[in-house]
Parts: sequence; structure tokens; C-alpha cells
Amino acid sequence: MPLYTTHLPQWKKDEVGKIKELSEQYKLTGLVDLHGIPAKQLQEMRRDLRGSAVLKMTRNTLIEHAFSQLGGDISEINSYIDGQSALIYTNENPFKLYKKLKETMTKMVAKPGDIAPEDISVSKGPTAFPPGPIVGQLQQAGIPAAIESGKVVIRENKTVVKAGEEISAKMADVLAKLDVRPIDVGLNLQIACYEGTFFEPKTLDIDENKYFNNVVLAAQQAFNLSVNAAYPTTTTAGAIIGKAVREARNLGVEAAVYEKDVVEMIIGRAQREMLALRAIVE
Amino acid sequence: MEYIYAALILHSAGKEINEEAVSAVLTAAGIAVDDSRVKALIAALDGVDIAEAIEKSAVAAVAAAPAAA
Amino acid sequence: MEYIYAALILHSAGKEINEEAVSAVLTAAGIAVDDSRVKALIAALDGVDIAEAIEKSAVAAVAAAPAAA
Amino acid sequence: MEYIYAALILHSAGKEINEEAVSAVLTAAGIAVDDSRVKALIAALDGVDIAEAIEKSAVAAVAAAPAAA
Amino acid sequence: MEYIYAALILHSAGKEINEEAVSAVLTAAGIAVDDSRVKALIAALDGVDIAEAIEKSAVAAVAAAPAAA
Amino acid sequence: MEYIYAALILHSAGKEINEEAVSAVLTAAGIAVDDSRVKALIAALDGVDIAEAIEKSAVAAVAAAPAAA
Amino acid sequence: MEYIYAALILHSAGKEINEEAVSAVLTAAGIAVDDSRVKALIAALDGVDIAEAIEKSAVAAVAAAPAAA
Repeated sequence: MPLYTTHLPQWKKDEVGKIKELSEQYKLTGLVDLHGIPAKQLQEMRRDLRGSAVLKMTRNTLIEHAFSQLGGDISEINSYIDGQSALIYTNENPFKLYKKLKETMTKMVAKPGDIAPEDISVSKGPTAFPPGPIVGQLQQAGIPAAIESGKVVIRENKTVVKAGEEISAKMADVLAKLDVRPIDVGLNLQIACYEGTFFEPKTLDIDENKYFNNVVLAAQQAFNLSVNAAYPTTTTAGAIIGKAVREARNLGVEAAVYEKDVVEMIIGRAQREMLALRAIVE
Repeated sequence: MEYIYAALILHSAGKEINEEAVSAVLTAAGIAVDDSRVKALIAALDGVDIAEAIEKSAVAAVAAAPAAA
Repeated sequence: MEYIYAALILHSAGKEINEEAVSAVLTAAGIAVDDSRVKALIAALDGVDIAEAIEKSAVAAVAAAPAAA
Repeated sequence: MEYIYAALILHSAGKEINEEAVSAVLTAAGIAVDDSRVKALIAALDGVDIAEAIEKSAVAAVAAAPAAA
Repeated sequence: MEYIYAALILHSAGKEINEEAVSAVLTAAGIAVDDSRVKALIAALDGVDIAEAIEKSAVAAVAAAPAAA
Repeated sequence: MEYIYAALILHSAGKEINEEAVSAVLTAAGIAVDDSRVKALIAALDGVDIAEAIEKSAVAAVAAAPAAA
Repeated sequence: MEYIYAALILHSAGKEINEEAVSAVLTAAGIAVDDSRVKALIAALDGVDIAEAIEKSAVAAVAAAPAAA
């Protein structure tokens, strides 16, 4: 490789040097795909990341040079370069970075040829359009449009493109007019290398709800254990007392122990038994 | 109700529930016994599983609890 | 439960609930009466409004109806 | 309830529930023991499966309902 | 649960719940007292309104009742 | 509740729950360990089927409901 | 669940939940720590309101009660 790099112009050498420097400086080096992100959105995303991550946009070939030169585990990154890659650097843990990147995702209108990431539907109801050729355009795209009391309306909810299907030019045009934004655009993490360990996006995509539910479960288990083992803590003392009282009460009623605290319940039980039997015989 | 309670006393003590026994319990409680009601009770209880009826009353009551709360 | 049934028979017949009366009812049912339980029952019932206690149980029973249906 | 708690302490420790034991527990708690209440307790618990009875929340729970409402 | 029951006996008798009292009750029941459990109990009960916890248990029982059905 | 969680970690990892292990976990969490609470925990868990105890929704948990609501 | 328990020990002791602390607790429990699981935990808990989850557990326990019997 060194032989090859010597042929690089200075600015490219500087760029490769910068990439290497950042990769050594930060715990995490990641690759993100910038495909389809309009310049304005990209700027906003960069701004959102400021303070937690650095986005380095450069040519794919220079990225390859840099990691080839670095060698070792991190050079594996090269095998993930795809599309319009950029580098992202952070000291945050990769799961947090993934989450942050997910938050930068925005919904955009579709361009002709885009693949629907999910079913695309239009909703029943009035549109902002006054009557005109738009009705025909909508109808041609398969959207049930009509004119009602001087307004263009969509007559029913309809799925117009199924997930995985390509969005035609006509469809892209009317969807844009209806301001339907089916396309997720954002910094798509391709791979993250954190202190020598690689993390695939599918590993990093954690379900916070699952964690929340597990915390609920753990707290419940701890509560149950404390109460069932009668190991009182400040949190559970009241519940354990309650359990003991209920046990005493249950025993009192079940065994008909005529004590003041339970005698009314015993009366209630006798009364209910009488009513149940009476319901059968009368 | 006292006729039913009399039957329940006998049931709960494992005694046979018949006209004499029910009448005896009621009389002991100072109640003027109506023979035809006793007869009707005994006839109605024929074939009734009292233990089960009692058990059911607990279940029904339990189901009711939330409503009562 | 027979002791409480005995008390409720007396209540339902408008009689006074005391040791003798409860014992008499139980004896008439052929039950060997345990004096201490009778005493405990009378002591426990002291100050208890039986009608109210019954009413309370009725609330539960009523609520039970839909559930049981 | 202290008499019932005394029985439950003994049950929970796997000790026999008899008059002496219950009285000893109550006395240790500084309670002037009423012999007939102890006797009544022992008589009531005779033949009762305590482990099962304390789990049977049904009846007690319901009876508590109206009070709680 | 015996440690808890011991505390409840004392509460129910209007006595102060402290290490000595709880230990005395348990000892009287023939239980080899574990000092650390007594301490843990007293510490956990500090600041707990037992009367309120008892009251709540009635409400709780109602809410829990469907469990038994 | 940290003592309980310490026991749960050990249980969940299939480790023996004893005083040393619990203390080590708590210490690692930066908690000043109270020996008597650890001892009490171990004593309380003795003979307890933890897998079952954590599953068995303490009906008592209900008592927490009003507070939590 | 041990990773969750570790986090809850720290929470319950009022300590910060970070990678080092969680790893320390798990290690002390004799568990071979998986760094990426710890990282995932920390990242996930960043968006989880633990106090709310604990509060919910009390409510859930109530809802869970029927299943328990």
C-alpha cells in the first residue's frame, strides 16, 4: 500500500491522514450511508450530532486507503463500504450512537423509482386542492378521488403501494402533491467499530420497550420475593403486613374463629351461604 | 331464612336434614314451626349438594368483589 | 360455622342472642356444644350490628349476580 | 386478632397449636390471656388445614369489600 | 412470616414493637430467634403506619379477590 | 430493595446465595453493607424456592396499589 | 435478567447506572460480563424511566393478582 499512497496528491494524503487520526482519537468509528439525504437535511443532522459525534464526509476510496493503512481489526470496515458512505466518530457507546442516528431519521416524499419501505396509504377525506385536473391525476394513479361540494376529496382509505414495491413516477408525483412522506431518510449506520469490536446495525437496534418491561418485571419479582419470603424492606413492609393480616383474616373466617375482627365477615359468609342455598330451594 | 339456617346447622354438624331435626332446631330457637314450610324445605333439598352450593356462594361472592369495591 | 348459623337463626327470629339460646339451638341439632366457642361468639358479637353486617354481605351478593349469571 | 396471630406464629414455626403454646405466646406479648378465647380458638382450628385456610382469600376478601367501598 | 405475626400480635395488643418484645414473643413460641431478622424487621417497620397497612389490606383483598375465582 | 436485587442477581446467575456473595455484590455497587440485613436476608431465603417466590404474585402486592395509584 | 437486576441495585441505592458500575456488580456476582450487553443496557436505560417502571410494577402486580391464584 505505501507504494500506492505515494502517488496520491497531497490533499488526498491529508484527507487519509485526517481519517486515520480521527479513528485513533475516537473509541468508535462508524460508516454511515448518506444516500438520498438532501443537503439541507444533512446539515440539520450534522448540527444535531454536534457535541456527541463527528461526521466526516469523504470519498469511499480515501476511506479504503485510510483503513488499509491502519490495518488490524479496523481495516475490516472497508468490506462494509457501500453506496455513498461517510464516517462517523464518537466516544459514545455504539447502541447510543445508533439510537441517536435513528432519531435523525426524517420522513421524505418519494422519488420515482424509490422502493416503498412499508405499505403506503392515502386517507379518506378532503384535500387542499380546488377542483381541476388533479382529480384525473389522482384517479390515474389509482386513488379514489372525486369532487364533493366544491372540493377534491379522497373517498376511502386505500393502500396505493405495497411494501417492497417500486414507486412509479406518476405515483411519486401525486403522493408528493398529497404530502405523503413514505421514505425514511437519515444517516444509515452500516457498521460500527468500537474499540476493535464490530457492531452490526441489527444488533444495535434495541427495543427500549423490552427493557422497560424487564425493569417492570424485575421490580415485580423483587417485590414478590420480598413479600413471599417475608423479608421486609421499607418498600415492602406494608405489603407484608397486609399479607399477614389477610392470612389471619382468612384463617379466622375459614375456621370460624369467633374473634371481633372477623366475626362480621363470618356473618357475611353465613349469610351468603344461606342465600345461595335459598336460591336453590325456593 | 331461619329454615335455611336450620338446614345449614345440621349440614355443618354432619347431621341428617329431615323434618324432625329442622323442627327441633327451630323450636329450640323459640320459633313457631310451620310444618308445611319444613316439608317444602326438605322436599326442595332432596338431591341438592349443599356443600357444593356453599362453595359456589364463595366463588360468586369473589367474582363480585371488584364490583363492590 | 354452626355457631354463627345458630346466632343468625336467633337474629332472624328476632330473639336475643345469648349463650343459653345459642347452646339450646345447637343442642337441638344434636351438636355437642363447646362452651368456649359459644362464649367467644357472644363476646365477638357484642357491639356488632348484625343487621348491618348482613346488609354488607348482601351488597357483595347482589354484585355477584351479574358475575354469576 | 392476636389469638389468631398466635396460632399463625406457631403454625409458621411448625409448632403444635395447643392451649399452652397459644397462651405462652400471648403472655409473652404482655396480653392478659382469656382462657375461653384460647379454648375456642383451639376448638375452631381442630381439623382445619391452616396452610390451605390462609390461602383461601375468597370469603374474607369479599366480606371486606363493602367496608372498603 | 412468624416475625411479622409477632409484630402484629404486639400491634394488636397495643404494645410497642421493639426487638425485645418481638424476640420474647417468638421465644415463647419455641422459636430460636434470629437477631438479624428481628433487627431487619424493626428497621423495615420504622416509619410504616401499621394501622394503615392493615386497613389497606382489606382494600387490597378486594382487588385481589378475582384471583381466587 | 437492593438486598433483594442482590439475591436475584445471584439466583439468576445460578450462584449460591450466601452472606459473602450478597455482600460482595452490594459492595461492588458502592453500597455500605449492613451485615445484619444480609444475615436476615439469607435466613429469610433459607428454604424458599426463589423461582416460585418471584413468580407468585404476592397478593400483598395489591396493598401497594392505592399508594401507587 | 441479571443485567437488569444490576441496574436496579444501583438505582435502588441511588447510584449512577453506567457501564463500569453495572460491570462491577455483575463481576462481583461471579458473572462473566458481556461488554456489549452492558452497553446495550446502558443505552436502552437511557431512554427508560426506571422510577416509572417500578411504579408500574406495583400497578401491574395488582393486575397480575388474578393470575396468581
